[in-house]
Amino acid sequence: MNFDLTEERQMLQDSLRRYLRDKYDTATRNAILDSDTGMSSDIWNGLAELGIIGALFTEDEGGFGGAGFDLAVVFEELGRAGVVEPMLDSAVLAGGLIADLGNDDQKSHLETLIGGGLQLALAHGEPSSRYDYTRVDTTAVTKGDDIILNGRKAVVVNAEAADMLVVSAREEGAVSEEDGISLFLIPKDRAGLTVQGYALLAGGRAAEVTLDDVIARDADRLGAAGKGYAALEGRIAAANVALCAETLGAMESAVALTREYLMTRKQFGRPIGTFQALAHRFSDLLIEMEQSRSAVINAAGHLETARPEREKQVSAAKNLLGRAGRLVAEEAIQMHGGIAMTQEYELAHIAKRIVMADHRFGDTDHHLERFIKLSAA
Amino acid sequence: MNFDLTEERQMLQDSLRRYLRDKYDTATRNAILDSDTGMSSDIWNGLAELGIIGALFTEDEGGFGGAGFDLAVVFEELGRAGVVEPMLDSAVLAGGLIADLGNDDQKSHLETLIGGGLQLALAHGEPSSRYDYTRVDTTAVTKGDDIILNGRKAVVVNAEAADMLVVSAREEGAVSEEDGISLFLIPKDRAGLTVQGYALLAGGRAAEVTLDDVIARDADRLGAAGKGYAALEGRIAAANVALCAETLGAMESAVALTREYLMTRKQFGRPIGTFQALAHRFSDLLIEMEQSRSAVINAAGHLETARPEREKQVSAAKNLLGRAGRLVAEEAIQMHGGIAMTQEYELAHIAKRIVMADHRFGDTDHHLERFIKLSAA
Amino acid sequence: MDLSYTDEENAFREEVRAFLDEKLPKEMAAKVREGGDLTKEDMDQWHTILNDQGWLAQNWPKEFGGAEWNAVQRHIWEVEAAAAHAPRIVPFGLGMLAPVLQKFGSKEQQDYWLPRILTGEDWWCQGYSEPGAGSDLASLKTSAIKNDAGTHYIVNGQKTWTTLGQHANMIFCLVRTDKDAKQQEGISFLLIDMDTPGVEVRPIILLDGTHEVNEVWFTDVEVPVENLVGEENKGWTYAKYLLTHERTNIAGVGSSKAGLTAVKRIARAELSGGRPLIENPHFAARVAQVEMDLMAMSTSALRIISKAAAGGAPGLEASMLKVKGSIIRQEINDLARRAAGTYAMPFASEAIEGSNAALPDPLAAGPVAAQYFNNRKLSIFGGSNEIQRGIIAKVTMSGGA
Amino acid sequence: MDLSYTDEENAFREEVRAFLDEKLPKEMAAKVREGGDLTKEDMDQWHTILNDQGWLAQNWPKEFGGAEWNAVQRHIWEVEAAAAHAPRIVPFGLGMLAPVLQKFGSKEQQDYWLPRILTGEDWWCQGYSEPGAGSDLASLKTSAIKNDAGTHYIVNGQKTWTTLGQHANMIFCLVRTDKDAKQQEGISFLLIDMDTPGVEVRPIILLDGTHEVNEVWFTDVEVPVENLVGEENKGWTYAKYLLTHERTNIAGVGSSKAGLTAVKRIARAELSGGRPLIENPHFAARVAQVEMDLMAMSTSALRIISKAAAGGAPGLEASMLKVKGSIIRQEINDLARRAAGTYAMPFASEAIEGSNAALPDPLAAGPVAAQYFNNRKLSIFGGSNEIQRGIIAKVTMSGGA
Repeated sequence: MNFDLTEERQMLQDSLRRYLRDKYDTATRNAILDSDTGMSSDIWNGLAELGIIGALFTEDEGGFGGAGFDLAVVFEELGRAGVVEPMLDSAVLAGGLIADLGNDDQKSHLETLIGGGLQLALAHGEPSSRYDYTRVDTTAVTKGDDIILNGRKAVVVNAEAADMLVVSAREEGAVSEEDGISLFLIPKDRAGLTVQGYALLAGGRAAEVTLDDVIARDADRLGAAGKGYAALEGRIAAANVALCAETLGAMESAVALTREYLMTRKQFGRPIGTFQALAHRFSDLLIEMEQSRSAVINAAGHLETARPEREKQVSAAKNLLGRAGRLVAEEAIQMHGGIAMTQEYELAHIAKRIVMADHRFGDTDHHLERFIKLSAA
Repeated sequence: MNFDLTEERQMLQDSLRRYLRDKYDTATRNAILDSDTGMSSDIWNGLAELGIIGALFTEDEGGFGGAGFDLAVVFEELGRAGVVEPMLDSAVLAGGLIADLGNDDQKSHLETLIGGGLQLALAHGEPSSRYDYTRVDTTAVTKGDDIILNGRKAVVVNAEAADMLVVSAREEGAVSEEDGISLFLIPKDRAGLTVQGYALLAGGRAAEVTLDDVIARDADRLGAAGKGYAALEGRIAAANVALCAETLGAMESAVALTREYLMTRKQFGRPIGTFQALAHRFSDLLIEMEQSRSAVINAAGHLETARPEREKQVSAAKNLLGRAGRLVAEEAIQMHGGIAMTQEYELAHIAKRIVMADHRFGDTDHHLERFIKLSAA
Repeated sequence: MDLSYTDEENAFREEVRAFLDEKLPKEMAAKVREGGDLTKEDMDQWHTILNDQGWLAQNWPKEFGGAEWNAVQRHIWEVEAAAAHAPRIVPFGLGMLAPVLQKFGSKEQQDYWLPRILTGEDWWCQGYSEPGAGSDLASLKTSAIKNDAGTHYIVNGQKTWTTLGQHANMIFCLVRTDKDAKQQEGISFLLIDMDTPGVEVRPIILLDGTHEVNEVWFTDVEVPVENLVGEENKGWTYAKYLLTHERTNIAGVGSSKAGLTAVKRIARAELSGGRPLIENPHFAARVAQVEMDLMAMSTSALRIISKAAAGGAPGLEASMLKVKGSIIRQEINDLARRAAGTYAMPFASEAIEGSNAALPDPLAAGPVAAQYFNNRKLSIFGGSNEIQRGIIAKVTMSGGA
Repeated sequence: MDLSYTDEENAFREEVRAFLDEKLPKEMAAKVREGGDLTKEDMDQWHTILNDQGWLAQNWPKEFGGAEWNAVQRHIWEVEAAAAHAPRIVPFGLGMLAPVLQKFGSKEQQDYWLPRILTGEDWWCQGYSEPGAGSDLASLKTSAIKNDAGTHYIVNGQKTWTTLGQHANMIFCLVRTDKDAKQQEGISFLLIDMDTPGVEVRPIILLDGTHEVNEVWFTDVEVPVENLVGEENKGWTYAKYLLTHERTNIAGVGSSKAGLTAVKRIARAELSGGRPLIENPHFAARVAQVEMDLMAMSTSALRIISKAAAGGAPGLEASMLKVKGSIIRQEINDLARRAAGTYAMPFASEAIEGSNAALPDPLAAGPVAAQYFNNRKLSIFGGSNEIQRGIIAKVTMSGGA
């Protein structure tokens, strides 16, 4: 048993924290939020140069990390600074699927990605799938050499900026079967693919992606036909570890801001943190922070284990972070009072990151239900 | 709209409160708890003389009340004083069923009951029925003039003291059907009926009742064969209103004791109630008291309405009182500290009454589920 | 004890329903239901419709042109208007300034200002809070010093959290007229024309991207002494009158009921595992629990209202309702956000370039996540829940209850 | 980062399991599992078995005959022993007095008292709390005044909440030896033979009917000066040493894991609507939530333990674990009570006449409701959760974290 970071990860954490402290202050980030792309290519390139994208891939894949704890270290820092650049979508999800399933041609994109020269997105969820990742209504029908894709993908984060999309489609099977789901790597300018973009509440942008007789070829498929689900589930697990770590980082910032505020802001001549009601509630936040940190460690540490245990730990973490995150976000706002209601104050964005993480890849209740099922199995 | 008590009910409340204040202090009650009958016949007779049992029956039934608000007024006071005498079992449940279904002979017992001369019990729940009141495994098989009862009844409150039992048994239908359940009024000394008694954590006594070829006659049946369920459900609804009101009364006592303690007990030279953390938590208890009072009013006020609305309001109240009661009981103990952990302190018994009410006629979750079903219907 | 409305009350409810059905513009109701931002014109239009009916000034005495509804009538209105998705009546002139003028203003002030509120000629906003003062109004710093001629006050300072101040032409303020007096004393109640030189309104964008509140800055603003309400240095009394007056609607029962209806509608449309989300036991449990809480709170509100209608003053109970009411409304906002699932993420804000395009909203849920964040204010503004809890404990432990 | 045990740790765990499997008497384990009351003889027997194995004094240095386990080993023991339903080791002599004697006692005291703890010759209890002092030990009043000859202290006063004092022949006490000193000063640490005239033990019956704690009264009790530990008036230092020492087990992970297993067992046996209760989504949700909390807390405990094993002193984290640990255990107690349904109601108590007959317990759940009430103590005794929260906030806001 050992809960210390390796020297490499410690260095990664230090350099990323330093970089974001220097380059990503509230004003800079709020300007990014207000921009029409919702992200900064300077920051993206800066992160790539720092090796952050590489840290999310194994050596075999061209990186120098890729384990659960690498994701946890990187995303905790991204979360702490409220980073909105699409690291999760380009690297962990779409990049990860290429690494898992791609042929040599497809894998050649990874080097560009790790260098900062490629944006990707995963077009998987659909308007009526909510958090059920087996539910794929989008169809892939083979006609001769063509594979014709039709369907609609919902809230595809980073679709506008992406050069290529990883698109899921059903080649066979009923709507909620695992078998029959294929993944395709499609350039965004492919005919029949349209992208209708919009901003997201917690920063960044997403789009509704429509596939209208989009023609793919065998060479566009990632992995074997109809066999995409296992990799998809694995990468969604990784995305959830990353999201949990990001949320943990954001919660740390929320708690640090609150601590600062409680110690500085005075009423009746005393710092408000000396008032017992707030002090005790604040201590409850610290307790839930410890719980959250442990949950992230558990999930990250089991990301490389077999599916049932991995999924159980991931669902436990996402549920716990969902509960603790809501508590921390709401209490941090409440203890701040009015100031936390204003857009320009750092906590406003941080609180949105925390709460809105619950809307990606399964919310608190979804993972509660999943944990129950996995425990009964 | 009018939220004032009628003059009659105000008088009932005043006289009952005065009687219990004079006759039912902590030492007296704790002696009753330790006694081998778990109840006091002096108190029982005193309550009867005061007209408390009569207040639970309509004029037609020989009483002078019987509405939801009558039950609420009486049981709130009983709860406030932590009364353990079996008013619920003898009067509301068994007595109520006799009033609903009995023939003239059977109804003649009501006068004795109201006068204090009769103890009754409802033997309905079974070892595997939990809170599902349609689940009756006990059988009633007709052979000639005999109706032969076999089965086992679980945790029959007041069975030892009871002169007669209202026993449910299935004459036909599957185990969880409403149809087919009959009720019988059986003297306790009937052959084949055995009673194995024990004390209850929150006071009073109950028993496991075994029916081993108990022979009943048509004249023992309450109402029509197989048609007992509707009345049973109605009386369980009344029992739940009574339990909720009793719990509300007990919660009031818990809050009053806590208030007194917070104002009296000093630490660092100040009453502990002036410390903000406790003060704010105490105010949350007061808020939940208001909620609980309103829930009892809602349920009591709908006891005479049609079944779906009645049951929905009853389930809402039982669920809310279950949640608020647990909060109040636990917080009252916590704010008191060690003293509340001792048997001889009033709060110990009061807290047990509050929490253990959740184990009769459906707990918080049972009524949550029921409310969901009734709302969807 | 009787939980039903009287025949008169039922008749009144029918009248309200018929009015809303007939007179509330359908597009306006749709905008409210979908969580769209109402323009000043929308609000003015709704006020005019209500004023034509004689229902704009619901709590004003008849002598001032009000409807003089009792607490039960106002409650019925609140619930029905929320259910019909009517805009809320903007309260600053009608509900907040007017009672003060009616009780403490001069005849001239009443005659001049009150009719202008009804016609919409004046749009009022409230200048109480100041930066750094939080819920502690007594520590305010904005100063008003009489000029040598004694004709004007010269006002300097800053107000904040001024709701809808961007639409207002008038502001009623608490200002400090005596610096040497103790905290609550030395405060006066002043009416200020916002077109006076030296008044500046700066927007505050809230965390959900909306422009709802403002800062108002005063630099050497000249205010005629006629605009003082009541006596100099007695403003705190008038402000307190307002804070204790008119708190029957504090629980927001109508809004919560309408919100819960919306949650159920969304959860029937949204699928989870191929079935309507509302059938999911965990989601259903959350809905049921808040519904049961709301059923109880509605009755609590009615109990206070019936006390108020009988002349009792809601004190502690109002604080309790404020706390529980905000918890319930915020929980409902949370449920709406959860129910919308992935589609809670999109966001339209004036602040973000190109974000005004139509958002995907297959559930017709509206901006549920933005509303969730916006309504965090319910437990902060207007006397935070911490302030209310302190009041409840203090009053209870000093002898009440 | 590595979440798995090392090979040595795994080997140790196997050794512990084998020992428990072989040496823990089956009837004793059954009694613990069913929540029965252990007699003094039971506890003595278990201590003897452990002492024969050399595992009784787990945290003592080897020089005193201890096992000198590190924090990880102690954690493994705790979890395995709880899972096997072993009785808890009575901590007063072994875990509380002994470390003080080992650090501050004289050679004579160590040589005399420590072996007697191992053999069970002495049964110790703790005399810290006093009526009215609550968690505030510094305000204690029991006095110890040296007689003129200087041979004895004369002790007068009262201790309370003395756990298992009815079995003890010895008590270690904090007593006030200087009345004029400021609160924490003037306190001494004294060992008192309970057979001395003037010592009286009175039972306190707890709300669940158990006799677990006592009052201990001292009237002119003569205690030889040799029984003073360390220096006079330095007792507070020794007591604090104890409070900060040995807090790795504070979370009760082992007990909670065993408790959760029991809840699941009961919920598989109990039917709800004809199906096992554990399949009910609402009950399953409660179980899952506390299980996920416990999974996280186990890792928190291991993180502290691994810090402690590396020589770090658990400070704040121990307070956090104490609070969360008690919340989780109490929630598990609540679930057990809920699961048992109607059969949670029966009650056996020595205090009630004729209530010692066997209770109906078709689920083999044991006295779940009584345990629920009994364990309310977890958040009260040993530094209440309010005290812990105060410490956490104070330390964090004065610079740490």
